[in-house]
Amino acid sequence: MTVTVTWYLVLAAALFSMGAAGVLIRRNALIMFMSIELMLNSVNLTFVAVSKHLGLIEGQVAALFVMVIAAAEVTVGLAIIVAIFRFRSSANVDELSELRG
Amino acid sequence: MELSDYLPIALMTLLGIGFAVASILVSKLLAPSNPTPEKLAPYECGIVPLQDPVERFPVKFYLVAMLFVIFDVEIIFLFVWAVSYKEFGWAGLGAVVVFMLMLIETLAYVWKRGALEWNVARRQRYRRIVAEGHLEEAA
Amino acid sequence: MTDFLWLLVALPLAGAALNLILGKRIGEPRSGWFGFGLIAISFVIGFGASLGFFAGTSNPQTIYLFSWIPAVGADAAILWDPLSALLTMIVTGVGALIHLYSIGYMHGDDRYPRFFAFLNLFIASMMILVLASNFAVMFVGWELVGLSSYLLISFWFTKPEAAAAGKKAFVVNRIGDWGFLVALMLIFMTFGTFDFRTIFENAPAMFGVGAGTITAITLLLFVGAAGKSAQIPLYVWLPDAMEGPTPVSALIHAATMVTAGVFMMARSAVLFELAPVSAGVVAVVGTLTALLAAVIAVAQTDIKRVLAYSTISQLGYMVLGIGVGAYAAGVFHLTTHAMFKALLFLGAGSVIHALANQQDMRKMGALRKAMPITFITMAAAWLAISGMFPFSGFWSKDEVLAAAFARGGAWLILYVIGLGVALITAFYMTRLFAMTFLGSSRWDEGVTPHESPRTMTVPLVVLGLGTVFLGLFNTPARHAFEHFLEPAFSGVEQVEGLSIGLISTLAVVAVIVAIVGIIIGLRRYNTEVLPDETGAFWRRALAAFGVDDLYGRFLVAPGKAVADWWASVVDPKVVDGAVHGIAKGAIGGGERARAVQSGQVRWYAAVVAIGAVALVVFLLVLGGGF
Amino acid sequence: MQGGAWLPIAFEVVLLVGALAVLLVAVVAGRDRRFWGPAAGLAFAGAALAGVLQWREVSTSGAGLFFTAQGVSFAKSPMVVMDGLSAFGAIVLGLVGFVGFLAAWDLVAKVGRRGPELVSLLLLSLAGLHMMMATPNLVVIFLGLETASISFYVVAGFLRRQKGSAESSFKYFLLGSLASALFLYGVALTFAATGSLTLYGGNSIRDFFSSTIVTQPGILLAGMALMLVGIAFKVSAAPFHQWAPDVYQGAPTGAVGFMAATVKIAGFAALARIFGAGLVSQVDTWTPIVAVLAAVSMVVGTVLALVQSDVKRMLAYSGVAHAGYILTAMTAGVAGVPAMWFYVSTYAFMVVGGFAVLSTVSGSDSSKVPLDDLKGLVKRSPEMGWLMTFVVLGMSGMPFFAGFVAKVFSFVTATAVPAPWPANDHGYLWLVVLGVVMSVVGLAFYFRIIGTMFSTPDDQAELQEAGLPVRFAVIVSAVITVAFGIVPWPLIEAVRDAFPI
Repeated sequence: MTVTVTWYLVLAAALFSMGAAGVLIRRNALIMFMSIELMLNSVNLTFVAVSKHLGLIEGQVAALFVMVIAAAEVTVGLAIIVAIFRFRSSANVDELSELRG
Repeated sequence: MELSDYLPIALMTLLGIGFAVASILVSKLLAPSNPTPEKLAPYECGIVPLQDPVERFPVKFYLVAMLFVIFDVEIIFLFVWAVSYKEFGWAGLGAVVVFMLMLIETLAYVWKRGALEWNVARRQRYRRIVAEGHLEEAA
Repeated sequence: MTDFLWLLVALPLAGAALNLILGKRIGEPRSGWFGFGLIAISFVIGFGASLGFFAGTSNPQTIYLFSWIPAVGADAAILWDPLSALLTMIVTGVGALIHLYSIGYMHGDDRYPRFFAFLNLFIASMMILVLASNFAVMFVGWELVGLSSYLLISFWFTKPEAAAAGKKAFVVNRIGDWGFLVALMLIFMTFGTFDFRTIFENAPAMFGVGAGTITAITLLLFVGAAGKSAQIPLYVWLPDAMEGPTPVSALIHAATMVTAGVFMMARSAVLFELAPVSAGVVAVVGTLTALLAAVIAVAQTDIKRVLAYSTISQLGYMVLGIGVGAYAAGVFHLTTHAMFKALLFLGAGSVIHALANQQDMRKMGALRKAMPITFITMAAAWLAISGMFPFSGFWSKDEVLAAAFARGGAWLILYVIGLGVALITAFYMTRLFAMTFLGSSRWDEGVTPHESPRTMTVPLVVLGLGTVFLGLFNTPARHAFEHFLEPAFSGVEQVEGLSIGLISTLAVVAVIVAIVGIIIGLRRYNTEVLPDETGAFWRRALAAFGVDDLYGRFLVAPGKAVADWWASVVDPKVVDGAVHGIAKGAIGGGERARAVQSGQVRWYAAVVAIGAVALVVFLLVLGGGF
Repeated sequence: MQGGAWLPIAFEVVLLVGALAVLLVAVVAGRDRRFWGPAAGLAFAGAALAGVLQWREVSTSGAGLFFTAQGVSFAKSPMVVMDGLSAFGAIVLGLVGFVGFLAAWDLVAKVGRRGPELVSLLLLSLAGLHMMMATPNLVVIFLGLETASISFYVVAGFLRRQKGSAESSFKYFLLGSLASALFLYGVALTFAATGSLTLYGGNSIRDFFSSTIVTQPGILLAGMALMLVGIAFKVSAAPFHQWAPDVYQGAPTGAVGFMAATVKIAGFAALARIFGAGLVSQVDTWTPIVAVLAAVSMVVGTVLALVQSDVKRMLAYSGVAHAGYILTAMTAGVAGVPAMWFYVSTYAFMVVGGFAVLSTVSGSDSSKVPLDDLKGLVKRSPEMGWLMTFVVLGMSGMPFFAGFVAKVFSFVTATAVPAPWPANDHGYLWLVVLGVVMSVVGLAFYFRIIGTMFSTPDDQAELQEAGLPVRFAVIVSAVITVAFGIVPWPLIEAVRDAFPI
């Protein structure tokens, strides 16, 4: 049985939901951030799979752009996370609820 | 299902894993090991740590890592351009130059703002001493 | 001549406005003369315009002024026909005389200009009511008349009784107005317009005799009329209205306003013709009112209250006339009554004025020599109202009774009651006349009665002449009055068919009844010592058979209770409760929702995720994805 | 690329050059903001000018699609479109950006050495935002979205010493990137379903809809939904609004006005572009969702705003409510674009004005503005007090203010087009009724603000004299709020042809 594009899409969807679950479940800011990166990469997978399937090039280019964006997000995200946790030792996100109501 | 085109990848992974496992095995087999409690205890006067130390690494490392990531991603786009620069022609070259210029310009700004100085504190202390030194000599 | 008719409304209104605004500066006598002048001019205009009708040359016309509510067919237009001309002349004529009279009577009152402003306002509103060419404008006049009567009754608002009487008059009138309003709605529903001409033209075509809607309309109109013309059960306000100054009682509660109800029914004669049932009700109520009022009047001690009940009783006659179908006779009695009742009131006023505001007849007596002019004019009015032969009262009352007799059958009972009332009327009027002018003087010490000043006696004399000679207009032989009114009641065939012989016998019977009444009265009251009136009947009649406190207990008290309950319980709890409830609800919702905003990033992420899933599912379902 | 071809991307180019110039000048001439400040101002003004030029070009020669990479057989999908929507958006963004930059000037001064970074971030974010609305390619929209968002994450966290600012930037970052990931996944699914990334041009999504009958639309619908989630998050429509109050409160007050206003402009423009123009044939499926989002936003925004004690959070929630009102206009599909533009452009100025006043009242680097700071503002500084009153009245939708005209315009549009889902022929009447009720309920907290301003001040700290640029910004926004309230016709005419292709 050949590997059709839907397999890839299903895999990407699985990865995406795993990433989303990661964001919701894990407490540590870094882990949450990593799961978001996971979600972005799963989207990359979708792009590439569909592009390969349809024989178009847009998907590949899109994947490239998404990678750049992910990189930018990494730099900024880590900077912010470092800035946050200069105030307290642990990287636990739940302590971070001073602004509410 | 033609597996042939996946052969090289399979070989590569095998080689990698084999290398790592081999080195650990060899060191475990050949090295003498008679562990005694004192040996496992922390070095002479150290106290027993409650939990593994939180590696606190100075921010500097983080800064350099970030810059590396940015310029690494920049290279990706250069690969794209490098592959088909003939077809892009001068327009393509213009675009890439502008792209490079922007990044270089931000590098300049970051450099000017002192992100690349390594051990800033020590050098300032050194400069201050020298300045006072002069003062003493001058005095 | 008819294009100045709009002045009939404009002049009194202008007078009212000016007196109100510039009253203080115009000062006492001048504002009175100013008010009188305007009404006199209006009378001249009205009289001039109706000359055509006397000669029978001009026919009724509608003068269009401006369109008020076109959708409802209610435009401000004057319907000038003999009926409205007659009423105009009565209102402005008697009104002018009463203005003249009040100049003297209200002397020294510190709200002098205000009094004349209200009087002018009343004349203006009466004019609107009379000249209206459709029910809507008539209703405007109707309400304004109610308002001005309220203002004038409680003119001396510093007196608590006057204020209470004003309120009572207004409320009872409002009840009547309710009936009138519902009738208007019914009319609009059935005819689609308020305009008299269209209604009266196609009413007979649309409905057969005795049709349900017409009966309903006419009954409700009668409720309105009963409120305004003080018939059972809405007559209780008129005796209390005597709290107002006497000229007010004369003008409003004798001559004009109370007759508005009769005028309205006469105006919609076509409708009453189509509804014999309601005509019967009207006649019966009229007669009963006449009887009840006459009996009460017999035992009253206050001169003005006697006259008030006498008015109610005479109004009963007019209503009987309308009910019987003799509209012309009813209106004729209205005219003569306006004359002699105004005279009686003004006479009583000058008597009260002379005896330093003494209204109790037991403190009067032997004023014949002291006030000769008042004596003579009051005598004329007394004989007229009792129905003595040459005077106007006799002709008009006899007309009505004759019409009742002519209808035969069950109407005869009404004729007999009518005759009985005539007897009682003659008796109590003689009682009044004797106690005031004849017998011994029972004045308080230091009171020396003297004739009133000329401004008051001149109107008395004029009215006296009218009382005497007006009757001759419409003797059974010449029927001039009916011909005069003929065009107004063209759609309605008059009650006829009585031979001269029968009419003269009825006339003789009426005169005999009057004489008997007068003799009993004179014999009983023309004595040195007043007969005792402490019997059970006298006490109860004096208290108007307790009808007033009956209303008080069963209607007013529960009404107040409901109002208090509403104000103390429902209003704060329900209305305010609802408003505060909404506010608290919104803020409560806010407080609870605030908890959702926990500040926890992971919770926000969860909400975003849940939202995303919900949106996807919603879109899939909607787009038919599955 | 020929000379004339620069116009479509002139807006972005000017801003980019401006940003780089600011950094260069800062590097060369040192910290003094007298040098690079005017350069930034010039860049903003230049951008607005570019917008005007584009508008003139579009209104004369009609909208056009442009391929940036000429002469390459690269997929023929156009990257930039210049039409009514993008030109009008450019003007509004340029002006709001300029006024927002002036309002943020005190903050730039306070931040000292890092001033040039803040200014270049603002410039770059504006460029990103316009890119979002000026391109038919979904990935480029994502690119613009990300450029702006990332720069705003940093701006939100600019006050390093204040915990609130750091927390708000973290929250904004985490949730923002989550929402962007969702949006991107939506783009990917749409790509999978339709086989193309561009809305118009060669084998675009619109051609796809016109050509094929979508038999199994599962993926496409999911894609559309996720894209809607991404945009709803950006314009802070409920239930994706939860980031807004915390971020607005934590972020430095001077910059919040700029952030809030510009993001909403670009967000709604992108919504109009993608859904209004691109997926026009699916209008019966996505308008009900927009209606639901609108309803929830109105209710949540108004009710929560009632119970706030911090003015910034109040304005944040009112932003959520206003997002609801604007979405009501969008329920009419592409026909709702003029009403949306009128509402968004006037509301943007109000937001900038409002936050500018707050920054003068409690310092442009403050992260919390309790209601008492405003106590007796009218007495303490009549100018600021009265201008704030006009702005808040505008927001509350009082007649004779722009807010009222905007609300009426959008409510009328919402009912003009027959609604598919709750199937009634005069549009989303239930939504409009809810909207009216909520605006009335909303009056309570607007007048609470005005009330405190007019009450007698107890011992509030003496107001430091606001800088000229900030005062100018507040005056401009107040004038616009009142002017377009009394004489709305010129804007209504202009907005009429601010349509996407």
